[in-house]
Amino acid sequence: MENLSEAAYAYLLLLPAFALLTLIAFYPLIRTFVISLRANRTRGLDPLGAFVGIENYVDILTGNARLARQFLDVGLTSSFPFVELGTPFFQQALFVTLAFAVISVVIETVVGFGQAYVLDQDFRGRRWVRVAIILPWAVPIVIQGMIFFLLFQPTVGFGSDLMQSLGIFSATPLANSRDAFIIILVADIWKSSAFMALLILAGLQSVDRSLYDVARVAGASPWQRFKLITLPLVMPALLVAMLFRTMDAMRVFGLIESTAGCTTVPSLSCLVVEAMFGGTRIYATAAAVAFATALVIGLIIGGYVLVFRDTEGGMY
Amino acid sequence: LGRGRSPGRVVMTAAQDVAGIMHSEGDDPSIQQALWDAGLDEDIRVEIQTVVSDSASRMQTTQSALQAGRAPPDIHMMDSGWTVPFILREQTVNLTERFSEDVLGSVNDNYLEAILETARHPQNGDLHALPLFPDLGFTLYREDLIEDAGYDTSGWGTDPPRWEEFANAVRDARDGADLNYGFTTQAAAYEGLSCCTFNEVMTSWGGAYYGGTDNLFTAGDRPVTVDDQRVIDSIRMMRSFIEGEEENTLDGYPQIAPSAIVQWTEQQSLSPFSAGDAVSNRNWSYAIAETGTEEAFGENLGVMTRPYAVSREEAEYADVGGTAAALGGWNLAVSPFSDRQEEALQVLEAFATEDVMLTVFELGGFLPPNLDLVAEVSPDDVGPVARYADVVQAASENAIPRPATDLWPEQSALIYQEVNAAYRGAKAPAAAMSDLANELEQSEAEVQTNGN
Amino acid sequence: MARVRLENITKRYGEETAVEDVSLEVEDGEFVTFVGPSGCGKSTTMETVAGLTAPSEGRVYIGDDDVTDLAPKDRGVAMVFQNIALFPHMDVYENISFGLRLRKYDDEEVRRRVEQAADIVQLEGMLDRMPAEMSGGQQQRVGIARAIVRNPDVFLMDEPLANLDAKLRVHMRTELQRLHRELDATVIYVTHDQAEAMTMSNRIAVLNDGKLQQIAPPLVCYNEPTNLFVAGFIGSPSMNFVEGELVENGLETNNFAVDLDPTRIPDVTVGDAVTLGVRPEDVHLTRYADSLAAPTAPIDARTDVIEPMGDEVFVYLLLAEAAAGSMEQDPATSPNQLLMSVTPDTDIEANQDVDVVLDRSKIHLFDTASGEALVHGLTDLPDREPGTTPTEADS
Amino acid sequence: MARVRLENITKRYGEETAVEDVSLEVEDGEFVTFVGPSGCGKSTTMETVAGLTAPSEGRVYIGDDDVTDLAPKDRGVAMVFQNIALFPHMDVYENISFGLRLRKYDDEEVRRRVEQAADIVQLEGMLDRMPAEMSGGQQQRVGIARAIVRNPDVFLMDEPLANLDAKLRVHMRTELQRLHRELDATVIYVTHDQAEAMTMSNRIAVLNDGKLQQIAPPLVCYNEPTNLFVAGFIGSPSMNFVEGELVENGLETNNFAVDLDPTRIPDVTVGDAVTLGVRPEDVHLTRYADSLAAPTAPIDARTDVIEPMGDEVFVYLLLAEAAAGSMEQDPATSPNQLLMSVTPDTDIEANQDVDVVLDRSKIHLFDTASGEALVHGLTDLPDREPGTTPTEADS
Amino acid sequence: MTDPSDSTDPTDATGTNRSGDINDAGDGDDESPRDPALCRPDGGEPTDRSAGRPDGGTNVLKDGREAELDRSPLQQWVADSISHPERVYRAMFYVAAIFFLFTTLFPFYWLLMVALTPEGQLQDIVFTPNGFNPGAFIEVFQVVPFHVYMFNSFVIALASTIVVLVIASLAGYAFGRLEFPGRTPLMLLVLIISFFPPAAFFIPLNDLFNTSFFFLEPITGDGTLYNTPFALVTPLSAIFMPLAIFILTTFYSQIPDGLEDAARVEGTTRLGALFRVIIPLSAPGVATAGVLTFIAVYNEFFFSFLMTDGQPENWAPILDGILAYQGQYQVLYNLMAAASILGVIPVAILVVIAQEKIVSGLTAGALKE
Ligand SMILES: Nc1ncnc2c1ncn2[C@@H]1O[C@H](COP(=O)(O)OP(=O)(O)OP(=O)(O)O)[C@@H](O)[C@H]1O
Ligand SMILES: Nc1ncnc2c1ncn2[C@@H]1O[C@H](COP(=O)(O)OP(=O)(O)OP(=O)(O)O)[C@@H](O)[C@H]1O
Ligand SMILES: [Mg+2]
Ligand SMILES: [Mg+2]
Repeated sequence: MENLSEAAYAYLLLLPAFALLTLIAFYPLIRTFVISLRANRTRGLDPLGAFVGIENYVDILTGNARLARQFLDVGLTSSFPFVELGTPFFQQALFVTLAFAVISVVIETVVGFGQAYVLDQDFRGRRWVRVAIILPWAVPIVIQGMIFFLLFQPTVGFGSDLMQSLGIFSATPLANSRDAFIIILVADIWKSSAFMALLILAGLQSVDRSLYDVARVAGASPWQRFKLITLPLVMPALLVAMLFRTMDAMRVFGLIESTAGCTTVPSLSCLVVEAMFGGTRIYATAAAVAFATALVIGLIIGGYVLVFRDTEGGMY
Repeated sequence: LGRGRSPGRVVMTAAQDVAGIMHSEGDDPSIQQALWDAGLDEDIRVEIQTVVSDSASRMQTTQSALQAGRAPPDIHMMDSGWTVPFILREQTVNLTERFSEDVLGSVNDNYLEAILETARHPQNGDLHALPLFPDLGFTLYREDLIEDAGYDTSGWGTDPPRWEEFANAVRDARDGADLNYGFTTQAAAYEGLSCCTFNEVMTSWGGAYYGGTDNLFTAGDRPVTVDDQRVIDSIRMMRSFIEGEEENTLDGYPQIAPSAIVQWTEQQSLSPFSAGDAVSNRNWSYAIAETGTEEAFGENLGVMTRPYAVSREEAEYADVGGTAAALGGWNLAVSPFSDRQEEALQVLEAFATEDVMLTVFELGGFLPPNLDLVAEVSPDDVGPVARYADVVQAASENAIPRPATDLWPEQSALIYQEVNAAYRGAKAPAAAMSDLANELEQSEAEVQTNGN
Repeated sequence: MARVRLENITKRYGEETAVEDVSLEVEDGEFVTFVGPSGCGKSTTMETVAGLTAPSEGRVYIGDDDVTDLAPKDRGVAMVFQNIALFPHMDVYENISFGLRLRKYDDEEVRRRVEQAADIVQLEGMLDRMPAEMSGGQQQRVGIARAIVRNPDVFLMDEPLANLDAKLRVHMRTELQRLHRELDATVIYVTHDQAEAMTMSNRIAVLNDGKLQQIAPPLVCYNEPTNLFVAGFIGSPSMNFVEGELVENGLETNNFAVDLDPTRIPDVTVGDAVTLGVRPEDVHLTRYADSLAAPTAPIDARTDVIEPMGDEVFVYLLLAEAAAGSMEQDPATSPNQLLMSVTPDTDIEANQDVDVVLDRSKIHLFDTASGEALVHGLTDLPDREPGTTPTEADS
Repeated sequence: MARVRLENITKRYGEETAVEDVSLEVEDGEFVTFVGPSGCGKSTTMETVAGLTAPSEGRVYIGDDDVTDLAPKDRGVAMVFQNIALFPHMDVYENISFGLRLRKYDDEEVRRRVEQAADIVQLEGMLDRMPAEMSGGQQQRVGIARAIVRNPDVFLMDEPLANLDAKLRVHMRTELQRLHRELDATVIYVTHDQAEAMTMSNRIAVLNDGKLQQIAPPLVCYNEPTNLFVAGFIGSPSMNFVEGELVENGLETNNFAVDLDPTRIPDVTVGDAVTLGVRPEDVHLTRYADSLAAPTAPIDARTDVIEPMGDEVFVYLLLAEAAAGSMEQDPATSPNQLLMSVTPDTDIEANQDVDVVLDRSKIHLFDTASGEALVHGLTDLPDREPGTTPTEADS
Repeated sequence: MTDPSDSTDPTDATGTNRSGDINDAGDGDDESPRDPALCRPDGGEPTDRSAGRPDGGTNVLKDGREAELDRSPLQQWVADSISHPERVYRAMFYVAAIFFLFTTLFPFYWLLMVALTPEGQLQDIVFTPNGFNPGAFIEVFQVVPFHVYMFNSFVIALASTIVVLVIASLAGYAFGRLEFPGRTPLMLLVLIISFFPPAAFFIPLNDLFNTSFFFLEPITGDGTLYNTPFALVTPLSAIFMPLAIFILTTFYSQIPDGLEDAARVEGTTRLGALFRVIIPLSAPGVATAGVLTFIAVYNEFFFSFLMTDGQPENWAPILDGILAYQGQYQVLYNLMAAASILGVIPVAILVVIAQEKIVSGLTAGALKE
């Protein structure tokens, strides 16, 4: 084995991963893709009808699919900005998902960095602070949803009253798309910052401390040390964290389902799950939405990869 | 890891509540015992596969089992709201073909017709599931407070007041007793709104989704009537309840409901009421059991079906108008993938006996599908519900099932979104309903074009 | 003003004392080299000056200011690190310009100075390499360039030339000296290379075991070491040490005796144990002894190993009584060996009986017990009482 | 059998050629030292022997086997790394015993050998330190111990003593030599320390710019360098080079001439540019010239800087025509300077006019264009035609 | 304290004439500007040294030249802080730590309050429970066998974590430290899995796990994987694998080649070097990948719910346990809260302690402090 060429050796090492992924991920995805090319059959034992090509995709984009909510509802106009939103912003799955992903990831990155920085210091009780910061990440999504659901239940929690008196929320925030969007955002930041924090912390801990000595002697202020040493060296870990958080955020479902519900804040995954399990068995549409979602995520991630391709130590 | 199954075991899905009374220690009564007593083969034992009780999650579980062709479970407990889609997908055993004549006859004769509808094949009327228990929507109120406010509630139980009277009574009672809430109900954007609470209100205004009860189970070729003025008025009344005199409200109806109802489901709406903080609450029979005990409100709990605005006579469509009680409940269906269908069918037949129904009622408080039986039991055995047997009877007479075709799930979503938006004032009721009508028509058209 | 002053610096790591009560002052513009055995505390001392390590006790002054509690960046020091510590994510240019960019010099200026520094360390054309793509010596030169580019008041250099070949070392040595002079900077330098220490420094500070042994100009350390440690440490190969005892009119060792008047030597009396030290280049074959002003009496020896070094030849001598000492034994510690250095054209072979003499003017005496130096050069002693000197005795 | 043979090894990193067509053979049990300027490819060559770098071209043999495609662990080599590369997560004991534990030696044996190795590198009592808690030199010694503990067939040591002080170096040097002899191992060694290279090696391999320049015993490299590069690189301070031109009966430089018969020198003719090389120790003051068998004619010079090194003194000489050359200029490259090394007791001062002579037997001539050596020692030349030799001319 | 004239700045010719500040220790000495453009010859102006201070204190101080005369306690503190910048950082650090602690823990506190509130009294809980019912923490085990669910989840999470770490380590090593054709495309291929909502995998996997394979019959009884830990471990491993592969790739690629070289010369195989040197040195990354995977699996929503029948004896995970408290019309919020506290906190503590052990065990002293 040691005598294999580097390439052959690499392929050998990748074999177990790809074997598992092929069986459990790629194969199902291919089958799902095939499903997305067939018609729905809501009655009868077989859930799939004839082969229809990309019709399902056309339907979801044009709003003709049998989805409870719009995937995307924009019209083209002749005047600037040439597109016109149909359904309100917070009701369009694509926009809601994108907005959620962007805002949550940005804030989580900042918060996560702050938390990681705190955890990277040496102080008594650090272990317990670390437990505290990790805790939200350990909370099952149902419970995370429940906490924020109850907090904003006017009879139970004080969240609604508080936010209403501050003039930020309406009286029934969980039924109001904009308010519910913000609640979900906060809930996600609460839970997922820990994810960021853990990965960034690992990055911080892997930095060779003697580099800080060099920088200190060279005259770097703490901020400069952060910017010039810490950040670039943590960047690879940070990028991985952001990459996966972005993808996770773009697939948000459970949290929405267990707080405001997919009706109030529809996300792309909401559409998939509703199409699949909503009672009307439209598997083909569900598969098509899933692939459309993947395509959207793929585009965003593609942008990411392009932007950060040259980052030192990056993975591409 | 192995899960070898001893012969004679029949696996049935059920939530904690049913699971808890299926078997018992020693000689204590249990459903299993009742089934045996009712003639079930002693070798056959029902084993419960506990599932979550949330209806939507249960549908997912059921769907993934049946879609994968998996058995056990041999018997699936299905919500009356989503039994029909499974029947249409050929994922249930046709009981009409498999039940013995007399059992089939007694079911057809004695069971509450409305719930049987949810268990029949919509096209040929064959029975594909056996109702285990129905559930009905009730309006609970604090008799003492309303009486104190100077209203006479003596006849309300079987002859509910009109909405105006009810609303005024609630308002006065609330103000008199200085409570936080008047009337609490469920108006969140969820199945419960479209199937039940809005359905009730709409019906009590003489409105209907598809022009009367005849068309409930025949998708495709039926009128969509949600943009009727009566339907719109019913929404405006609800807006009055929520907002008082505001846009899109109806004169003469006071503010009695908290705006929070638009994000409330059963639990949240019940808790202020059971805590003594509200005058009235719309809920299911379990709420009677919970708030009608001596420790709670006892005799001070009033129960009735829905107040109404348009009497049945005044209504345009068949069997709408007047008071109404939404129909819920659960059916038992045999999995066609089971290798123990015979045993399962035996179990179902045993469930169809009155003794078993009564045992279920007594042990779990679940209404028997033959509602006449409610009057036969004493409150000592089954708790407060029996006290309101007449109301239950009235409710069963005015029960309105949801139009649970296989299109219902998607239509339900369309309905509750629009209704909730209208309740919240995010959309004008008329606009919401005309949008809804369009959407529903599109959905109905699906049936014709696809023919599936 | 960049005088550096250490006042009673002590640094402990847990149980371990790395530096113990070191006080010294480096004048503005001075070039002081720290030498000492591995692990004696050179790097640690430097780190306290840089501010990277807080001393457990003592104060550090730079200029007139107590900088003990000041951050490194506020001390105006630049440092070359022993472990090099290049930033792995920056190319050579970025590594070198790091400090300048922090100070927001304009790009033009930065480039000019980086190129100049790269020139000095002979790294032109490598500015866009990453550290991982360079050889050990190249990396070390980047480390040097990174420090010199900043023109600080105080340079701290910890073995900056350890990985460079002789030629480049000589070059860098002159470059650093030139820089030192031009910038008028104070330099504290650590090296294990004697040539570096001797040629570059104004003064050498010899450390041992965390304690300062001697701080003096190179030749003083070489010629007048304060104690056995310094004597043995400075100079390569090391000074020969022969233990002996003061007798009535001389010093007796196992193998030979040296005439002297014990009363002339301060702090000791007859009977005391005294160590004689003599450097290899001060041991001469008797046949060449005429060039010496004051040779000792000839000493019988036998050559053991001959080690030609190119420009000189090391001859390991076994003294008369040496029975079977092996040549690997360190001559500095084996009492029966002497190391002699001769020119390459000297006609000498292994296993040959020879007579050698020591240059009396280059003999050092140390108190064996305390290690303290007693006298450097025996020629000065008999000057006062000429009678005692000339008598010499064989062993 | 641990002969190591490199056959036409070339290693490229992208555009850069680190090692170019190097072929050499190290005999079983031989000690070969690689020297060469920083970045010349020493480490890279070693890595190809160890199997850490696959050569771009060429084959590596150990014993009789072609090991080019063999994993490092199967080559029976141990290596001391230039960048030390201790495992930071293991303490000293674990670091040293790593290889033994991999080979499942029993604990007893492991401990014994680790302790023995620690003893050799003088690290007793530090076995439970972590690398981060050690000084640079201590870390390096751990690296050495890690290699020697395994008793491999082939030792690869890349600047193993770079961070050690002179005394410890000498000690380690002897220890390594002893090990080499006892284990009968083949050693390939990289050092920039001339003394190490000279004393330890059976042969020295001089590399420059990725190419092998000469591989020969130390004194051969010193006395008979094959080309200008080797001549300048071996020996510290460096050999003096003076460019000149062959004339009818001698060599003329800017400042002086040396008599010789050009026809006696192979491959060149009158008119060719020739470089004269002479080591600092072969430049003598005229007053001491009588000790020389064949001095050149005296050369007028002026002393510039005097650099006392303890055991010797470097004298920078400006030759007659040298107008204002500054002393920093590298004498090896400045045509008007000569570096002379004298004994410390020589009576000489800065800025003093002196006459010097060169030792003819130590003069080297190189072809200026190709750099190839022409002759080593002019005394051998005139032996055949005695008439030409004695005439010497001033410049 | 004295003025650290930053005379390292060569253009700062005035660096040394600022000794006027030296006399009064501890009150508002400045730091000469790092930026040569800002250098002022008078040098007496108090400026804020701590570039890290986010509070705009710089301006306060710059305006306050006359503050030398009468200083408030705040200014005194600020001045002291300037001479002891560590104090500012320390203070900032504590503020940040407390802020993060509060924001992360408050929802838990509130969850605890919900748990302690007796059933049916869930109203207006702000900082105290309505009533006090610690019995909920016992009741959770009586209503459903919650400990069994926890155990199941623990086993599944542990198994998945091990599978993921081992397989992803191999892949991460290949991606991070080896050059081979197709490296980037293969990495992107791995990444693509994470583009898809879990539901996209569901239908085929549901079929797959419910298909009976004769060779599985001795193991699972009916030959299907449904209701066995494999039905969760395999898809969850696959779904969390890309994250682990990317984390490990990143961390492994940062270990200097020299250490791997040293290990290989010492006699390890490449794989040996991975396990003996690279993984230990990447301990923070490996432990993090492990923790993230473990907790993610422990709490996973989608497959956990659909790949078992929800029976504790059939390897149903903790999610099913929690959902078991949820009725159709009635949700036992207090029990759900209590259950999740019981289910989460021990695991979180365990994980953190395990992580610390792993990290310190593998890298003790690796980082020079
Ligand atoms: N990974 C790499 N990528 C590109 N160039 C490299 C790489 N490693 C080494 N080199 C180059 O190859 C040449 C030889 O390097 P090598 O490390 O063998 O030098 P060396 O002789 O050991 O030098 P030193 O004495 O400075 O350690 C150098 O010029 C170096 O810059
Ligand atoms: N972090 C630490 N923890 C414990 N002991 C340490 C630490 N750093 C250094 N030491 C010890 O302190 C002593 C002095 O170390 P220092 O690095 O100053 O030595 P040095 O003189 O620079 O040696 P070298 O020439 O080998 O680099 C050494 O014995 C070393 O082992
Ligand atoms: Mg050191
Ligand atoms: Mg090298």
